[in-house]
Amino acid sequence: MGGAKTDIKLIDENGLRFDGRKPDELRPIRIEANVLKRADGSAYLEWGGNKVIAAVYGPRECHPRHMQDPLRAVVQAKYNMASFSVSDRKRPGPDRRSQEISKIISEAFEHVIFTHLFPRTSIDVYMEVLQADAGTRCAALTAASVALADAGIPMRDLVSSCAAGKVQDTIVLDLRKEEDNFGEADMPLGIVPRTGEIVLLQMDGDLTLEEFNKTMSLATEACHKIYELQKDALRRKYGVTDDEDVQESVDAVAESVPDRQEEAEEAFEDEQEES
Amino acid sequence: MGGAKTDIKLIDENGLRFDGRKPDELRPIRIEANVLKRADGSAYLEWGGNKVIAAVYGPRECHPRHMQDPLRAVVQAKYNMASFSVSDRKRPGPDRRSQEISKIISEAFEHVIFTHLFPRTSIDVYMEVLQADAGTRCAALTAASVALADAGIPMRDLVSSCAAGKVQDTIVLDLRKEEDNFGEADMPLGIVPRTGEIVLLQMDGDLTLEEFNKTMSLATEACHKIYELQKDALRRKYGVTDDEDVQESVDAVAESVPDRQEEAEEAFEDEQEES
Amino acid sequence: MGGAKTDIKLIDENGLRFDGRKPDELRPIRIEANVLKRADGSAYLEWGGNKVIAAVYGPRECHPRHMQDPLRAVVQAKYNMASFSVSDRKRPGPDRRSQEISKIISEAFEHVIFTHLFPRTSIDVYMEVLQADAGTRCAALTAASVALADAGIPMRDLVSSCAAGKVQDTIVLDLRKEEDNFGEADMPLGIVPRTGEIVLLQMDGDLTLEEFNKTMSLATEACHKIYELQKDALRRKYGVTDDEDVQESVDAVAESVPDRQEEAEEAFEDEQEES
Amino acid sequence: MSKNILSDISRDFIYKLIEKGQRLDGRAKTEFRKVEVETGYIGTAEGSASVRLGNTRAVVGIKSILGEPYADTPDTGVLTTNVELIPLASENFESGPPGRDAIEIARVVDRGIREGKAIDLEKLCVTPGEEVWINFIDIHALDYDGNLFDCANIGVNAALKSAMVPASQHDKGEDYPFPVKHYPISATFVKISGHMVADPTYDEESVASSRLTIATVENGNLCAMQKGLGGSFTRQEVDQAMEIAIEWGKKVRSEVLNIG
Amino acid sequence: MSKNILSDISRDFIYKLIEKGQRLDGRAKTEFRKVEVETGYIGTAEGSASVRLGNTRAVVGIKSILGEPYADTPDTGVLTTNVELIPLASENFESGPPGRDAIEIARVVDRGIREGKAIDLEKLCVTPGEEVWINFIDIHALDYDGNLFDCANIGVNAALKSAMVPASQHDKGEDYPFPVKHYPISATFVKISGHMVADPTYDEESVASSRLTIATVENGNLCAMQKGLGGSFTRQEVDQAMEIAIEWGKKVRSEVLNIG
Amino acid sequence: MSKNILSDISRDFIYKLIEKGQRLDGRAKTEFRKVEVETGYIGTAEGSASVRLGNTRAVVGIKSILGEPYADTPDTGVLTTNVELIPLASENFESGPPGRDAIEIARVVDRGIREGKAIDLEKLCVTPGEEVWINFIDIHALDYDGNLFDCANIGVNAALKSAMVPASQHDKGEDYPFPVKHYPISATFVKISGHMVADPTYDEESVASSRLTIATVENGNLCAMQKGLGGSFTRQEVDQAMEIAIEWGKKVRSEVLNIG
Repeated sequence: MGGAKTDIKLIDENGLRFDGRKPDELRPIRIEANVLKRADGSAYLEWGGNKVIAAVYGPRECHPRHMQDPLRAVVQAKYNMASFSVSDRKRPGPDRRSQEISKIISEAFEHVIFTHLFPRTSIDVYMEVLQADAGTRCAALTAASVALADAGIPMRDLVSSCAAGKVQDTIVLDLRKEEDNFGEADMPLGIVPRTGEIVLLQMDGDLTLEEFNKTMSLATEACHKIYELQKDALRRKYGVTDDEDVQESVDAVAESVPDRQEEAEEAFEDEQEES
Repeated sequence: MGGAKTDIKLIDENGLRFDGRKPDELRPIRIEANVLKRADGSAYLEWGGNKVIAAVYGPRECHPRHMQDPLRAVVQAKYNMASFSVSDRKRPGPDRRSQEISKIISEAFEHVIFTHLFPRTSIDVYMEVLQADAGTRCAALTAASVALADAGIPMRDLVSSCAAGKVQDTIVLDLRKEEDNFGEADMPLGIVPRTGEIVLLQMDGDLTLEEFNKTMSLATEACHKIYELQKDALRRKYGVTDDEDVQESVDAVAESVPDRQEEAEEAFEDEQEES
Repeated sequence: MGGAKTDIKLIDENGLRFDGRKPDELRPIRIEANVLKRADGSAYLEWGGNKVIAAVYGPRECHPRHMQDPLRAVVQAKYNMASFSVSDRKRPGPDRRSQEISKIISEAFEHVIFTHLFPRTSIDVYMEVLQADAGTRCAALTAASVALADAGIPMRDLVSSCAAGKVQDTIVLDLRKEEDNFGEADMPLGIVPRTGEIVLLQMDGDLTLEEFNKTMSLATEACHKIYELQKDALRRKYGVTDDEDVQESVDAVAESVPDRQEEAEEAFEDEQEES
Repeated sequence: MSKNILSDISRDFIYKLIEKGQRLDGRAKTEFRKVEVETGYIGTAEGSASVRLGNTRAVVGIKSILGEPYADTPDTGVLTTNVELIPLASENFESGPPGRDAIEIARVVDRGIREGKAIDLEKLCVTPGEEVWINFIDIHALDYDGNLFDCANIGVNAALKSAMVPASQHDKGEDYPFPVKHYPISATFVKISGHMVADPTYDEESVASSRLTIATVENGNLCAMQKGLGGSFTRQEVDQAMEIAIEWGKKVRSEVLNIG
Repeated sequence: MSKNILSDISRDFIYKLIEKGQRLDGRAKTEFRKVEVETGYIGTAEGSASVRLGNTRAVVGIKSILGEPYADTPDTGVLTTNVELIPLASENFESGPPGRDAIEIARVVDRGIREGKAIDLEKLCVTPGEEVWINFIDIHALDYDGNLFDCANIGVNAALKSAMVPASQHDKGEDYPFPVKHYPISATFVKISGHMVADPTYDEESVASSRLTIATVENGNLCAMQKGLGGSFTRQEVDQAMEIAIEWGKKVRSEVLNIG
Repeated sequence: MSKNILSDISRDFIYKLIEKGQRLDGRAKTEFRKVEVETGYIGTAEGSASVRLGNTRAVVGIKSILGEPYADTPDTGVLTTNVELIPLASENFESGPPGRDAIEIARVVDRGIREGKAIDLEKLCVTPGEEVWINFIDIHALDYDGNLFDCANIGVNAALKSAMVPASQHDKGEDYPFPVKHYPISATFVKISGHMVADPTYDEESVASSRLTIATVENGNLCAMQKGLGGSFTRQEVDQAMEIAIEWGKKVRSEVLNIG
């Protein structure tokens, strides 16, 4: 948390936030799957003032070579903020913050992707923040999850993500930039909605145990809402009409795995011969 | 030499130095072998205000690959100063000075290590200066030498090192920081004690031929004293009681060489198969 | 173009330039072939206030490996300005400008070198600007062309290069630094003299279509003059006396190609075995 | 881009088509793809545009900060153009600092803007010799289907047109529109099997032997040129490209940028 | 750390033990290793500590220089935390700038200190808006046997406790103790074969599926959390870890740092 | 240089010759190659020299700019020596920032100049504590045939001798010659098969086991030494090298630099 002081009244006398939201209210979210031609899978997401685009390439030959795992695919997620995405221009290239976020997002996806189906390959997930307004790591994780499904990568489930935190002693959902800067705690969460497993969790600020429990519950509920939006986006793209069908289409992907695996193996052999 | 001017009286009317030492007197030295669990060999050294820790890994697969020598092991010594080891914080990472020191220390060890026994491998020597007070390259070389013995690396002999120089027209041994900054010459020396061969030699400042001879003799004598301290440290660790025994234990290491060589070869073959 | 304002009269009342040249006059040019022992081919060129040295190594094993082309040699030209070659010291190392120039010079040579004769190899061309006075890319390309011939690299023809541009509304040939800084347009051109093909072309500034045509013609003519100087330099070095002979000697190089190709193949096989 | 790999079959197919004057996507040899531009796309930027040229897509953002002018141009603002070929946009782009391809595109786009006198840089000076606006034009490729040169060029023009100098935010008076004087528009051509085509796709680039970019301004004058790739052009081809480039410039200015 | 390689036999052995609630070194699942701390270890630093957590060992040094504050926090000192995983400490550490592992540790340690309000940063301001103390906390791993997160955290707390602001040396009045307000202590857990264990060793880390670090302050409040590695945690596991983390924090503060 | 590769035949031949006290190019063991120097070679530099030592060739350029002195030496100019082993000069040199070989040469040359008090650095101070001349000595290898240490050393001495401080250009009074007080000259030796030879060629370096560089000033005093490579020297060898180094210094000063 920025911890900086402010005179801004972030919570008004009616318990509403400075942008009029209720404490447990999400900002507007719009997700679109398959927005890029070149990538194997992609998604575009607007979440309040955030604009994020995610693309997936792979499974494909793993670079650098020494990262190859003979038993499974390596998930290489890269989170990047465009230089113009923030009010003070950001120097291009990865800083320490974005390297940390890339690492924890990579790890979050490792849990849901059937990596053992594609040994020695890499599944590369790129997330580009074009416009930022707090909560970009949750937005990036959410968008990337849809891009992975769009790429037909076999997964146990999508990953859904949202943050909650504390602002002027109120537990609130989905903090905006001002709330992040002047608030008291922020906790980004990423879960596997079907099982409730936690695959991404960070926290910074100050929370009592009780406040932590409330924050956790708020964020978890929101993840489930976001899960619906993710499925909606895939549904709109693939013309299936209800949850069952999305499930079926996921299953269909899973069934096609043997073929994809063969492909991957052939690609690997070709590459071996070439080198 | 710093060459800066000073009003400090570095040599007093009795011919003593500002810290009370006689011109040919070493600062207190303490060496301890085998101080780290993870490394194959290690040593800790306090030498006046210097604190240095050295670790050895290897013989092991040589990285980067293009450094591999099909006929012998490559000795890769890395000297590094911790950011907090000097009064003005040093930026982390190798500067030109530490790269030069790493190079000449690597070369000094090449002469004593039986590198031909471990072709294609690397023997990696890391020296970390935790606290610095002039003479750190001699301290690092001395500590690393003990760490190499502790790692059981077969060597013709240890390398022992000490500097001498000129301060306010007096030839003195083992300069401290103030003497280095305001003195007229400094000459770090590293020798193979049993043969007297010179394996490290640098000099900067101003010395007549006569002064050079005196400086050289002073540093050489000190190297022999330091050799005893190095053997002491190994003796204390390995419970042997006199010089002969140290020699024997060195020989024992030498005898075990064929085994180690086999190991190295096997490791190499495994690696070949993998790649 | 610098576009900066100036009071300097770059064209006088007689239509002469501030250094006394006529608009279509080249600065003095001196080329010498084979000036270095270590390189496979080399050339030194003085062109007005420019001093450039070029060296060629290859065909040789291609580094980095991933640049290798199984069907042809890769031409890797590197243009570099020495730190002391300009009035404000240049930081050592490639900047964006020199990377762009290296790229377009590499591409210019790809068109004339028989790259398919040396698959998987690299032909490395290094151009070092020791003293700069505008037009260095043309000077470097011209010198490198002679160095390639000196190295016996089989080529369809030399590449010859010269710039023309606009200064105070006059179309002029071969701009000097002041003319480049305060002029209105500069257009470096590189051609294959025997066919007139354009292999390097850049332009910046402001030209009407008519001015462009005039500039193009002026630069093209100059390229042909420079072609003669290049052949002269090779002639002086190899003791042949006229154009026919230079042609013959080029043909002789071409005939020897099968041998060189064998060499290259053997080198490649050796390397394969080693690795 | 250097690493385009196309199957031999596709390659041959493109060659055969071009011999008949045809292209994979049905365009005529001198025809450009459809352009779509959305300005003001990035709220955190001083000016921005999302631009599509066929399936090639990029986002351009302009950020301005206060800083010192260069010693030799004390009364003019500073312009820096940067291209990021992020790996999101193509399997051939790699992470890391801009490589030669990105640098060439950035420098050619920059040259067009700078030499075409697009911006009145003196109006980006706050206090001569002391304080000027330093302007970063950042171009992010999002989807790569060839000819980023022209896609980026249009995006930068559109972003400049919509940009405001953020003066009020730094207590330097009121915000004012970027002082754009000209809209230099570039046109890019490649040669495939001896035939020159405009606005190449990714597949076409991968079989092209040479490339030529020409930027022109409103009055039809040239402001920048760049020949690339390992092939050559004849003088006639350059002349022909020039004519098309001038027409394309007019069309983009009137139909895409809605100027004049 | 990502490249830990353990033989299949060791791996199976660890798995079998943990099924019985046992660990290789005989500890209980929620038991931490022994901590040893020596403060004032580095004479050239403003504050320092040599710290051992079992066989894991690190040195922490704090250096302070004068510099300008950040524009948005003109009246507070600056804190920078850096972890060097030097190759001396493990065969898996490589030379070069900090990689992702080192960055993650540094940022998690930093977050604990910063969010736990360990330091009264306003007392590290010399002249608001002009001059403040810039403080570098450098953590050097010396011997790596797992859980550098907690080892570094304790080392930093100890180094801060012993540190003096070097004011007199820069003619800024007398030296004074670092304005430490709180001692945020972290506790790290991993999951092995479905079982959660505290303070993992190197071997345990190499077979762990997920990692959780929780930092708490004196009143039992949380100040930082970080989940790592490719596995997951349930809500119950997080709750359980939290309780242990609070206890561990109390123990370290009273027994290691001798506070209160 | 580390990567010299010589065929076994050449290697054996050099060994056999040296046993007879002979060298490939006919020189005696303690004989240096011919030196040729051209000063004022680079018009854009404050001082410069093109220097040849046998077939080894380098260009040295000196550039001076105004800047702040170091805090601990407020009244002296700053000197920076840089060696570029550009790939133009040898198949063993690679592009990129200076490697260990280049750094060692630069530092040994620098040490000779600095410790030999070649330059009166106080005369390169403009305003104590505020403004001094920052001097960059850049050494570019052009053709590498061994012993760049001595080739560079001579080049730097010659460049310094001819250099002018560019004061007028910066409105700091009239230009004046660089304040050179001494000409420290280095001599380099290698050991081949137990024999010490002076001024080694590329082929000799590639079979050498150890290297020694000694720099001396006019009065015969030593100012810098450096032992390199993986072999050793005896005390007698060092003494012998010293005598030759002193003679070589005298010869270079009188015959090449024309001093005294």
